[in-house]
Amino acid sequence: MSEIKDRLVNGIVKENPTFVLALGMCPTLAVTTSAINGLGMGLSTMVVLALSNAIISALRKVIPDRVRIPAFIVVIASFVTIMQFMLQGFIPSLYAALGIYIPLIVVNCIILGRAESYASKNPVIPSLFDGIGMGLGFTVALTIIGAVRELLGAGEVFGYAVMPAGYEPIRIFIMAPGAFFVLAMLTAGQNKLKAVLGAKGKDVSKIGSGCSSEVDCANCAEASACAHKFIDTDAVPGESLEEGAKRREAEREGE
Amino acid sequence: MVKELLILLIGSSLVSNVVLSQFLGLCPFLGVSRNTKTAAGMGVAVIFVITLASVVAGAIYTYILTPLDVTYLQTIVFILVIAALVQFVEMVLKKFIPSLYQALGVYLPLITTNCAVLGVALTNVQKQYGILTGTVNGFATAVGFTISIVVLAGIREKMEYNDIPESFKGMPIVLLTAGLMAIAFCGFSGLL
Amino acid sequence: MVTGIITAVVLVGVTGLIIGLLLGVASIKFKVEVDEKEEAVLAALPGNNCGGCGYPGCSGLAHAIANGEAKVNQCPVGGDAVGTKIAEIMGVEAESGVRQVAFVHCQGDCDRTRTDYDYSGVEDCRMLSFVPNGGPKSCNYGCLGFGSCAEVCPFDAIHVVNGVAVVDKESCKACGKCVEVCPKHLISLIPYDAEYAVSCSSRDKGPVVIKACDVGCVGCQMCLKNCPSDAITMDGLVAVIDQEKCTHCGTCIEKCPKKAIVRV
Amino acid sequence: MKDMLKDALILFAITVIAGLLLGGVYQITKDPIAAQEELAKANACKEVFADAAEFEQDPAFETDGTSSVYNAMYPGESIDNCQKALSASGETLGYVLTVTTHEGYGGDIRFMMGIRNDGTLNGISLLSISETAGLGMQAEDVLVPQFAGRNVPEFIYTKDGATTDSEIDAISGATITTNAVTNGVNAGLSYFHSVLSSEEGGN
Repeated sequence: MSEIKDRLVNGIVKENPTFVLALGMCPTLAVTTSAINGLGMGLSTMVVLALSNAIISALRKVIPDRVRIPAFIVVIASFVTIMQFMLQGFIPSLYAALGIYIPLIVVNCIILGRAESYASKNPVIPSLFDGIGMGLGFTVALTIIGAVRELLGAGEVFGYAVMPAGYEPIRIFIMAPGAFFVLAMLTAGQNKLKAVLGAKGKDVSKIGSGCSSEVDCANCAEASACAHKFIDTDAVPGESLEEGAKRREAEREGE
Repeated sequence: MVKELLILLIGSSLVSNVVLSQFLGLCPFLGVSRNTKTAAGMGVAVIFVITLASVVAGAIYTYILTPLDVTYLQTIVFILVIAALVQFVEMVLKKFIPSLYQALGVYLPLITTNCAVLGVALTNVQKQYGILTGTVNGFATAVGFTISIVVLAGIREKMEYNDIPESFKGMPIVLLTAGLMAIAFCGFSGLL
Repeated sequence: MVTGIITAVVLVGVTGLIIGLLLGVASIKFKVEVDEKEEAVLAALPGNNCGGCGYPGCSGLAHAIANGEAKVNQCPVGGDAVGTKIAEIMGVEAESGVRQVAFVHCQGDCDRTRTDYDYSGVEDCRMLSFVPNGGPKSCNYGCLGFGSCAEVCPFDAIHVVNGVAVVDKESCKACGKCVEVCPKHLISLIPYDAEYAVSCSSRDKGPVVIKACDVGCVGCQMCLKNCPSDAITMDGLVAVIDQEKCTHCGTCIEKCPKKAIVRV
Repeated sequence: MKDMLKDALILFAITVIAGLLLGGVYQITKDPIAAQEELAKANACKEVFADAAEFEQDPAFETDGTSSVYNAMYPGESIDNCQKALSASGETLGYVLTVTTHEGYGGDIRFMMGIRNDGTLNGISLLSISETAGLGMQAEDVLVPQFAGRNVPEFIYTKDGATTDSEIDAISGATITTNAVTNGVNAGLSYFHSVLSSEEGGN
């Protein structure tokens, strides 16, 4: 039970994919024109993330390490497509609002990243809750960003006018440039927090460990997380996902 | 026909720029824009991959998915085929044209599972473009990506010398720059 | 309904099979022999990815060395130790490289130089090319003292002391980053065992130099005339010591009226 | 090599299961999706033709609703479908057209428009739109009401306050969306006047 709670807290607070790790930026920017869109995208991603994490974890002794990325993609893409049918059939308004970004959940690096770094070497239940926790963290982040943009850009939150009538909405915030500005402020706040916490001697290694500090793939130690070789030609044929993941971990520690 | 394709070319590369107005392909846009040389390399690789992906996805959609009435499988089939194809091309390049591989190879794994590639393939289908129109759209989109990443890299090179507030160093200032570029690109909407 | 499902199964299944088989086979068919030497060289390199060798990171250098395009001791950080190791891997004799260090050709600190005006702006040497006279210092060739070199140094080997950059000879790995970044081109690499160097880069005429700085080379050629081994030449109005010819006799340092030649 | 074959077969198995699942779910959700679309269409029909009792496919519209009719004057728009609006007694009250305009800022905009026999535009109802939130997306609130109940051969949009019946106030900051919707409506009207009203013998 404590493990479940731990995974949830981890995903929502400690390793929040957007605020802390700075992962999965494309949907973060694209769909957060309003709080409700952010919420919808976040929840859709959460469902896919949790289910694919669970399935991949259940199959971690079966999936061959060599073809793990295609296998992940098949699992994720299946859930996304199923999700798409469900939305289309039962919540058409949300389906219309999220549009092309639903199929693009497939290439959201959070999902592939969690499959690779967590689900591939942990049991089903923790993986499921890791997915739910990460998904909730993502949802919270998207909703907050969406709410801020909607508030500034339209004077509303969740479609309800909250600003006084005299408020002239800053339209740019719900347009494309506004997304960049809001995220810039967010990451600047993150850097500030990192500096303040760091000065107090707290562990800040997780903050911005995704991409936020350096922004340079060429010199990024984590680049392997983004650069996927579709078929991992370096992997040992016949090895299962779990064995491969453990071997890579051991190699990393060996360095 | 030529006129329409030309309009599409301008529309997809400048007016609705893939990065600055559609937010696709942000990771390489932010991550590989430290200097103009690598940015240009990335841009060429993206043009190559997206154009190829548009042709292949268009062909699959027209000749396989539509006749079999299974267009709903587009997401899964597109991503698998595109990713496999990119890696296949990468292997072939490495074996037979090492010089080209040297130039593009390092960027290819970064774009295999990139959302811009899948995004373009899906947009082509959604807008019911044929193979030719889809390919032109893909090419134009990728050119738009290249333009914006090279411009951003140029700005970032100059920014190296500037005095940036501590908290804004790194990602925030790059995002602000991208935001200002997005505003500038809004100006292109008057073109069409 | 059933045919619909079967079509889906066959299509997705075949895609999967093609990917698994085709790419599996292709990965064997198109296998490119990875140069084992290259990997061994990469392992021997320090791995700072500083770029001091002129290649993009250590892997770039490893590739170049394995292909014979770069010298085995090209890594400035690893020095001779790494050079020897790589030479072993490559099976060649390591020509012992001369260890080099960076040297700042200016000693115009706050006490010895004068300024034309007060500057309060961006504290980065590279920005100063935009301000009048290339900076507040009266000498237009001297160290600006804002430490762009210190900022780029990956080894904490160069610092601004009293308004002028000073190299810590022991920590310096001669990666050349400061040489590249200095907008006044004041820094160059000299042999570690060099003893004397001209610590001035001013191309101004004597009177101008004297006005601006107490220790500037005025181009009097006293050193050149007295050097027993012809190791000193004039580059315009600045004396330059050819370290290969220098016999470390110390005549120049005695003869220089402005104390512009220093012991390194 | 043997291991590689095994890897490929496992991947094959996974894809087969995925295909099975997808095919199955598709078959199950096909009907709700179709029903949902029908419902949306029916609602939209009702919205633009509230007094009609039922709607029936116009037999004269040569295509079956899958292909489109283009008009040389409006190359960026297509008429996708045409339905007759019938009164309770089976009389033709007017037509409901499904129009897609390809000139939107964020892609195609699809809407339905109801036209009475005398050429009065009953109203339009947006089916799908993906314009910029806060700008083009205001079409629903700003543009849609303006078209209702007007009888003009063609609309034009203006940025400085509509004065005549044929003028439409543009959404400020979203001229492209305004232009797209206005052109779409005009294409529909033009189809009505050139094809449908003559079909009825000019009434």
